[in-house]
Amino acid sequence: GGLGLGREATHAEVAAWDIDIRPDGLGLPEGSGSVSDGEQVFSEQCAMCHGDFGEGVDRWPVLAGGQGTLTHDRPVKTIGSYWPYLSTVYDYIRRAMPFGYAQSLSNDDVYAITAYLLYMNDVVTDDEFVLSNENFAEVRMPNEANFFDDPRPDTPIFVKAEPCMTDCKAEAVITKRAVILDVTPDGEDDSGITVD
Amino acid sequence: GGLGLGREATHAEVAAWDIDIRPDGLGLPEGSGSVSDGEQVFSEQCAMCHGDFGEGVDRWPVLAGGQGTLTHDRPVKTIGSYWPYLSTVYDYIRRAMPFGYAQSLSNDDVYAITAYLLYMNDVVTDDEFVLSNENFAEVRMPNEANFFDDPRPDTPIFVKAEPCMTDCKAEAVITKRAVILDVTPDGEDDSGITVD
Amino acid sequence: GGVALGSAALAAGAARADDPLITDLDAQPWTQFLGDPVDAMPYGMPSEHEAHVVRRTVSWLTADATSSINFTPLHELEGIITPNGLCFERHHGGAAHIAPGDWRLMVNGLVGRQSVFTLADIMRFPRVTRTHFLECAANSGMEWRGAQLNGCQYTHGMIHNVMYTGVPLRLVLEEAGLKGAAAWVLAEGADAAGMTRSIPLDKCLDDCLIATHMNGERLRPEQGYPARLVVPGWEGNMWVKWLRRIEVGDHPWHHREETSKYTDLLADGTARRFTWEMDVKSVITSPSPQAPITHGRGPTVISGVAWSGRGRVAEVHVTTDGGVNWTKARIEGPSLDKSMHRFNHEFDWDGAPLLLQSRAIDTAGYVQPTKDALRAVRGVNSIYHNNAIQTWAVDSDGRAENVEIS
Amino acid sequence: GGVALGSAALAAGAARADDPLITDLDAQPWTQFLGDPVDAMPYGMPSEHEAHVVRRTVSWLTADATSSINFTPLHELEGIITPNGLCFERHHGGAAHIAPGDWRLMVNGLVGRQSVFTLADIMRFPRVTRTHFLECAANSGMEWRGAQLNGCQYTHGMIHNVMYTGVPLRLVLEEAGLKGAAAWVLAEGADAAGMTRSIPLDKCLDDCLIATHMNGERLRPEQGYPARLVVPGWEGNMWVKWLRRIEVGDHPWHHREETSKYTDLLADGTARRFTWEMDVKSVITSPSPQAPITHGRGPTVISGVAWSGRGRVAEVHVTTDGGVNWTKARIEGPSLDKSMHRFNHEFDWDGAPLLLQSRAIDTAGYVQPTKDALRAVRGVNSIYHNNAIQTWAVDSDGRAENVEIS
Ligand code: HEC
Ligand code: HEC
Ligand SMILES: [Ca+2]
Ligand SMILES: [Ca+2]
Ligand SMILES: [Ca+2]
Ligand SMILES: [Ca+2]
Ligand SMILES: [Ca+2]
Ligand SMILES: [Ca+2]
Ligand SMILES: [Co+2]
Ligand SMILES: [Co+2]
Repeated sequence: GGLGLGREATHAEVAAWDIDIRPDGLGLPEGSGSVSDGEQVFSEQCAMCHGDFGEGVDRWPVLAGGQGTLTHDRPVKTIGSYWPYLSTVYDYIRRAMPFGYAQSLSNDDVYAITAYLLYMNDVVTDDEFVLSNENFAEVRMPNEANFFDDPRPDTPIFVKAEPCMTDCKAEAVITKRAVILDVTPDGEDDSGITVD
Repeated sequence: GGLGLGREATHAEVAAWDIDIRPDGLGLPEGSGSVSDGEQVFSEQCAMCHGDFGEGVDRWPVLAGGQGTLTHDRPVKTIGSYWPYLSTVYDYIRRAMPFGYAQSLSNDDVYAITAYLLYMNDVVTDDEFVLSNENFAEVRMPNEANFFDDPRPDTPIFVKAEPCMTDCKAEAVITKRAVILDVTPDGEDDSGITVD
Repeated sequence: GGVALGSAALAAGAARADDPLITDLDAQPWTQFLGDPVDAMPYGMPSEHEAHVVRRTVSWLTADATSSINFTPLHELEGIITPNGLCFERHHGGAAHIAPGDWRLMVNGLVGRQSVFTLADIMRFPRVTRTHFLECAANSGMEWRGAQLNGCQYTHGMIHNVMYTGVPLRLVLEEAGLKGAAAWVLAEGADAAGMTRSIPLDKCLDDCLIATHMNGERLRPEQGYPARLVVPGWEGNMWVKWLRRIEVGDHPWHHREETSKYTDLLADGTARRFTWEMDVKSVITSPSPQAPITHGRGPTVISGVAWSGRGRVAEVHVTTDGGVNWTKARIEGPSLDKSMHRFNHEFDWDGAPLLLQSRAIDTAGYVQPTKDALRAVRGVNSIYHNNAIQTWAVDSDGRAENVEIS
Repeated sequence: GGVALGSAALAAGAARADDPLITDLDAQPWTQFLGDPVDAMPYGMPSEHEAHVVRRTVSWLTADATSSINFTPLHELEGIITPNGLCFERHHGGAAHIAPGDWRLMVNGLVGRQSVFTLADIMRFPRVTRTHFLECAANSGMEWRGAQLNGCQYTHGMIHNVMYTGVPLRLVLEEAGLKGAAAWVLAEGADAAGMTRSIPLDKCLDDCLIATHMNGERLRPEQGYPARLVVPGWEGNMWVKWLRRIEVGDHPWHHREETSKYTDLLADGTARRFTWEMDVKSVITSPSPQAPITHGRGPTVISGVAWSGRGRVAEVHVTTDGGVNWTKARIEGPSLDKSMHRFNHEFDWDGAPLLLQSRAIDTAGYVQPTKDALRAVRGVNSIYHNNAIQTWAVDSDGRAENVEIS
């Protein structure tokens, strides 16, 4: 350091905040949890929002299913159908769930819930499966290969020539109208196509 | 006009808002008022703030006196000691006074108050003086000649050369301190040198 | 058409009645009676007549208002600065309230000294001031399949443009000392979402800031008070609020916000990841569905905003006939790197229906694409990075609607 | 000295105790429990921890708070934009509240067509966006005789810097049509003071605006909502708020605000009039009496603002030894015409007392003068246009005081 500002962090401090996990397992705590333990915690602390089978209650996120829908008109992106790495499941649940009471789960409980989510998503089929820091790296997610790095520019939008300014087309005709959907908030009860 | 925006003002509209007065008398309404009429209106509507003799109650503005103080340590700038034009008195009282009930005075009342202010300031000495749009331009204010147009730059602050950057003086010694006055607001009862 | 008679039409007709707002002093009490004293509003607020100028949310978008979004009322704004009270909000666990004395920043991982900084420590680093837009990658995301929301507040309001003051992230990283293998940084928030994003080290060393001030004053709570990350030109989700930790590593983390979210699903089932830059984009803010033309034919002002995550906006073109003919608009106010630009174009409206569009070009040479050009390569499922040209159809009464055109 | 031990000192000593704000989750409820939802604040406000950042008034300055002033808390601000809620106020009859539909603008006098415009009419003219400081001519007026007020909020806080959007006054004058003899303009406010000022026509045709927006949103009521005059670089009193009338004439009006007030009395009893331009000026905002150094010796940031009514600020110099030696400060953020500039200078404080000053030079070549140089030509009675160099004495505890030096 050049300015001498700040201070060295203690080991306990780094341990308290350094809770992130990477796909290569860096950051995984010691511990383990079974599908059945996970089912129990999930039904107690998660199912009221995400549904008993991860199907999502009301508009709360869907966590399971959707395999094979990514090319559909209405793809269902879940842990099983979309997420490339298992570490993300552990990391996210530990840091952010249950919604409203973050970082309240034990490490073992998070292993158990993660195991249960793998089971609900048919990534593991053995209902006696136990997930631990030992076997964590062996689990691969089915959609991992379908992610690729940003390929932009991917539209013909990088021009050296000036774009057309006059008589660029014969005419313009309206093809779609927002008023047909009528989902703009105006005090009435509306619902539209959500994005997330 | 080039864009065709806005509309022509009616005569009544221009008359309603075009209340300003210039030193050459442009804008003066027809009318008149005497020193004694002015004294009466002033004592009823102005004296509670400005004092019976224009001396100013508490911190409200002083309107009379102060002649000969402009070169003093604490100059007293009043209509009589400072203001260059009488038209300003008429214009300002008509548009802004009494404070809190602007534009409530009749044109004759403003003539009368203006006459009384001239009398209080010894610009007229006849207590039967009547001011009107007819004789208005004849009254000249004593300090008119002492105003001159902006002479800046008036300090040697326009430099082509770089100002001194190193060893510019032998030392710097504190000559004045704000804490000695102690007038900075801090919740206590303070009072300082006002500027206005 | 129900257009009210313009004042010009009236003036041309019979003698006009005097306007009591001019001739009748009783109708103008503010001219006669005193207004508010200087101690009335130690921190001021907008006029009661501007109460409609607020952030608005769309209730059906999310399950819960604590992990949700509201939108900047772009149609009511001018210039390039978004007032702090109107900067759109997106949080994943509600807006945290942290006392500045309780805030800590940890730098750990591949550094020489794992460190803790207080806010007072951060304020001792050299600070810089920069103006940047923050756009949510999902801005205009509801419009991929077609015109859906009637108002640029909803179609384009997940953006704000703010003058930040803060400390270059580079200086804080250098203070901890970078190890040789360092290549990525994880930024983590102190909120209940524990928001995390992986950012390439190069970007962190280039132009990222730890911001403490926005538009002259301290950050607002909902914008990460007391400190947030500023990642110029890159998607808003990366601008971690209530920043608590910076970890330096050798690989990206692939956390939830860069896998489940903020990856862009294409029609063939594959997905783009690490799509950070916000592409060149623009929108006409007035006229627009929430800001119709109410004055009838004659002189009319088109105003809008444009921005690019790849530099400055070089040009904005405007069309009133749905793209048959385009005119170069005037860029107004400062043209700054990775900042919003204001454009204006005046024309004489003949009262016939209009198809309004704007098209921006950035200094990197990119041109804002049409919706169809974008869909041709991205499909309609990618949610994020919709920078397509927006069309407003204005009818002969001046009402504007969100439409798509051929 | 009572300086708290710096964290560096602690780290060098015995093993440090863990900070519960890091190790104890119960001390960090914002990390565990949800924060505010997105519908909590449709128009946002600063953090409750910033409640001290407000405009403040000085009760003994005036007889009454409706014709009075409050001051911008410069010592708490960063960058160059003054947040709208913190822009200082000066009114002579209180802040008027006028509904936009009730507002009228009259143009009369030496014009082809005496005209009335509504706000809707004004919004149809081409609009521009410009950033300008507004400084009251009486800013620092209490300091002519000597150091009086302990805080740059009071000594220099009658200034704000805002990005305006509005219509060039030139266009509105041309719409009415100027007659040959036109040489002066009277601007008049609709407030209970009926504020008036004479402005040379050339300035009106050059860069004056009728502003409707400030920092992106509509003007605030206390800043003239719905429309005020912007007179770039010239004293704030001329920027008539709640503008209602523009009269074109052939001579100046010599009204109360340009005779009784805003004329500058010299020691010999004569007085300067029509002193419109605000001279080049600067002040260090931190450290300053309201913003002492609390971190002890070591890396220290000097931050301040500079401005000139005659162009941009070319350079700012800073001294820590009362003007024996000067260093060039870094100008941060946009350098815009007749706008505030931010300057920063970092140094390693050894804990010895300091005499801090800043000195600005504008692009017209003017150099900010010392107090003594200014008094030599102006005396101490002119109230207005005190642009002298300000000195803060910092003691070894980091406390700063307003002083004058030899
Ligand atoms: C009160 C409702 C609620 C409860 C209870 C809850 N969640 Fe959630 N969950 C949410 C919300 C809301 C989100 C999305 C948060 C956001 O917007 O970032 C979410 C997101 C998730 C996600 C990420 C979904 C995705 O597609 O990105 C996972 C995984 C998850 N929750 C697991 C759990 C688990 C495991 C539990 C119980 C231990 C749990 N949740 C309890 C509401 C809830
Ligand atoms: C309630 C208190 C009050 C009353 C009543 C009042 N004034 Fe004033 N007067 C003021 C204040 C306050 C100012 C300064 C206003 C400002 O700051 O612009 C002032 C300013 C003036 C000035 C300008 C002083 C200067 O030096 O510039 C004149 C002249 C004046 N008043 C005349 C009158 C007259 C005539 C009346 C009665 C018809 C009147 N006032 C009633 C409070 C009052
Ligand atoms: Ca880690
Ligand atoms: Ca277990
Ligand atoms: Ca509806
Ligand atoms: Ca007139
Ligand atoms: Ca009479
Ligand atoms: Ca005191
Ligand atoms: Co992206
Ligand atoms: Co002046």
